[in-house]
Amino acid sequence: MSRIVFLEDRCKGCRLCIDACPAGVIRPSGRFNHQGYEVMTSGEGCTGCASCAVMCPDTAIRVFRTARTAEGGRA
Amino acid sequence: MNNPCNALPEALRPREGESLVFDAPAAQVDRPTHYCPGCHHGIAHRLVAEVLDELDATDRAVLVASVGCSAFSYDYFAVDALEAQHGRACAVATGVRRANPDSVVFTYQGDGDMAAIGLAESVHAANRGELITAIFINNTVYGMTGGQTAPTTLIGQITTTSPAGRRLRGEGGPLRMTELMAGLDGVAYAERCALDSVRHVRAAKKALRNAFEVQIRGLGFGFVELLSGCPTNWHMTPQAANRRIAEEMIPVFPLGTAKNLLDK
Amino acid sequence: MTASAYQDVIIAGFGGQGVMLVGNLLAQAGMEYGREVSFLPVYGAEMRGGTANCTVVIDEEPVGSPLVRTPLSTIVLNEPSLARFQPRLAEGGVQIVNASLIDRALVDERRRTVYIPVNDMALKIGSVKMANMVALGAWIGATGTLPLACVQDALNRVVDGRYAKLVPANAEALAAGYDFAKKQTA
Amino acid sequence: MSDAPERILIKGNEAVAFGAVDAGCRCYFGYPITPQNEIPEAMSRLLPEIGGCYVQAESEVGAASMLLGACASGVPSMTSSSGCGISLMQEALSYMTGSMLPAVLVNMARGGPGLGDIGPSQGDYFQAVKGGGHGDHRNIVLAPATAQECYDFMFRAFALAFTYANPVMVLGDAVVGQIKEPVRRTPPPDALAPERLAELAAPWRVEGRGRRGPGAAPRLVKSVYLAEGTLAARNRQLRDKYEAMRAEARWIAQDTDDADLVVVAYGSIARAVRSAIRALRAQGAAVGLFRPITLYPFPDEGLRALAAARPGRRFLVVEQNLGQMVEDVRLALFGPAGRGAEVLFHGLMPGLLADAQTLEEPVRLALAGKEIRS
Repeated sequence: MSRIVFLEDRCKGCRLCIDACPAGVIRPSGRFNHQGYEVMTSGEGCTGCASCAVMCPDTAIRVFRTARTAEGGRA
Repeated sequence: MNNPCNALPEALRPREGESLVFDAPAAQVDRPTHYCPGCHHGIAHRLVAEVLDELDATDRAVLVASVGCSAFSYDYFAVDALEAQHGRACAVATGVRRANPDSVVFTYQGDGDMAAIGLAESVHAANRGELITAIFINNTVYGMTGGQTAPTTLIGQITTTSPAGRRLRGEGGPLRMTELMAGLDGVAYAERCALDSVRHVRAAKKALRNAFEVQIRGLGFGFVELLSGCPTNWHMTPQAANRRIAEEMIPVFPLGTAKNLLDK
Repeated sequence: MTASAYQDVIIAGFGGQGVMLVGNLLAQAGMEYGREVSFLPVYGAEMRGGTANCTVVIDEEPVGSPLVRTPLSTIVLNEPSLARFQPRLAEGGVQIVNASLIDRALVDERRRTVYIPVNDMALKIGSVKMANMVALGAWIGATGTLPLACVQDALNRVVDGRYAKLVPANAEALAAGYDFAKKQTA
Repeated sequence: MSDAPERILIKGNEAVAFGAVDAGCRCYFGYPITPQNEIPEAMSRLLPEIGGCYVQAESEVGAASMLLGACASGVPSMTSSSGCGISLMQEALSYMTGSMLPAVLVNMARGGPGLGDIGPSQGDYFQAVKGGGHGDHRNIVLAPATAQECYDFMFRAFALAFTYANPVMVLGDAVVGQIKEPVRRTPPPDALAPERLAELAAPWRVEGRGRRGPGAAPRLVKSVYLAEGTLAARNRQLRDKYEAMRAEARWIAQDTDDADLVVVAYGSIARAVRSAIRALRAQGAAVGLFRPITLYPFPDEGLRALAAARPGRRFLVVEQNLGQMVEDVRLALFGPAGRGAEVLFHGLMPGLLADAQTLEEPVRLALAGKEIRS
């Protein structure tokens, strides 16, 4: 599966990524970065569409896409 | 230019079978911004940086910064930059571009800066067809000074200086800069975009690219208005701010290309 | 410097009488003659009352004040200019007065005056527009500050190239004024 | 005739334009205002011929802002205006000083305050010398009196602006701008070659970082310093620069050796004073002229030397204003390094034309130590 990585020290907890994610896999983590912002976390089901990263005002998300070997195939 | 990715720890590098499909552009400086959570300046900065890289213009770009929340925009662009007085960015950019015709010059201005105190400088630079690109952030308030009425404030919108809601008579209506710019002969590209959704952000990037291309191809003044959120001064969450853009701003400030000489 | 090397003149008339052109011509000729010169057109309050005027100073050393309160000479082409500058003329100074437009009764008889019908003379030569040249010619004849030929030659630098064909007529106008003054003072 | 180049008869304003272009100026930004319109008119012809740029701005605010941008690019550039137009430029002027930019501004001053008139005036002395904008900005001020100096001082203005990375103002007036005089179009000895100006700007100009080679760090030209202590450091840097500029003070002293009275005057008024002094000396009066060429830095040392050389010597300041430079004369003579001297003042009203004869009487009164009524 594809995955996203949060640069947690850049995250300001605005949650725009949550609204942006068509797969609905992003949610608040309950953890705080050193600035006191609640950072996000990503669950299973990321498609690597990068919508979250496109909407992130802080360029705090990196997106890694896994090449699909077969339709529906997942690692 | 160093790709910030190279500095990332092991966990942030692509693994076997993965490709990095979203990374920070080289023209963007790898540092936290001073903007509030959910503020759209960060998105706009990144889009501009991506376009500069894609057009191979970063090395000859000069940013003319403005006054307002984005006064320190130069901290986030890895390009030569200078400071302009409040509202004068388009005039300063005129001087830079005329003195150094090989450069790619852009201004980055808010609605108070460009549409109020700097309206004359902006309109006349555009009318002269100066080969510069102006990026105009419309969030309907003065952000840095605390949410006062801007030329773009909506009718009925409550601000710190229009406590009863902005009234047309005496306080004026929301100034539509894109339409104004599109009406000028010197303008080669004018489009209004919004930064409230993935689809709109992707469209905004295309518009920014076009607005730089008209400069590089010598066609005239490039202008992009970006409807943006100011959750802090709108007193709402970033998510609610995005909804406000869609529901309240876009009906008043219609999106779309108002002028495009690229295909002619 | 010798006292005689210094000369100044105020040239005044209606706007359109070519006051600035002859002032310019005189300064150009003075410069080409190797003198220090200044030409100052006068603006603002001084333009009220229907007169335009300029001051030309010619000297052997760099010009100090480009303005003079009591000029050593004047060229007055209309009545308001006479009223304004006749009282200011320095003692012993000379004034060139346009007889075509100014009543003789207004001329102070104690002043050294060349009373010359410059409009009429210019018309005879070909155009009333050259009245200013006739007047400057008379000034050259009366003061002897510069050789006539030097001023005539300077026309080639002062008159716009488009009007080069008018140079001979203007030179003739200068000469006519010069001769008139010479005869009168002879 | 000598080998010197031919003299041409041109206005002070035209001499400014020729001087600027010959000194290397390649961008001009301006807005029409009397009595300096011959400058933009000449520039609009001259600059395009040599690949330079002329822009008629939407206002003096716009013009000065364009100047800021061109100066930040390290290209010799200028603007010109008068009175109220210069007031509108004060914002950019302060920014350019704060950003350490080599701007050249010409003020062919007109009468004020307000819209005033279009005649000569020295009422802009304070604005030029003390700074009309905000913050501790100081600008070198040169005061030409002749058309030839209008030409020559443009070279000096660009040389000083680039040497100190600081704005320089050339302060004339309606007489200096409108007077037509012979001018030799040849660079004065203190000119810097345009290549030298470019060298001086090379370390700081914005140009697109790629011009400095691959991987060059971005540059920033700015005047804002918010972090604690940074504005203090910037102002210390400016103070040291202003101190260094003091070496650029220039003046002309004429007929002062035997003078019981030294008349202090600058610009067009100094010309009228010089003629008055010539006439008075012919009558045996012991009077001389001290003419500041730089109004900032003010030539304190020259004045003090005159006062020290002949104790009891009087000074008469003649200006076309209500008394502005006289304060600097008094500061020079009564300040920490001065030992004092009698300083009198005669003010010519803006809106009147100053001739030599009118000035003889006040000078005579000052010589006799009598009261002068302006």
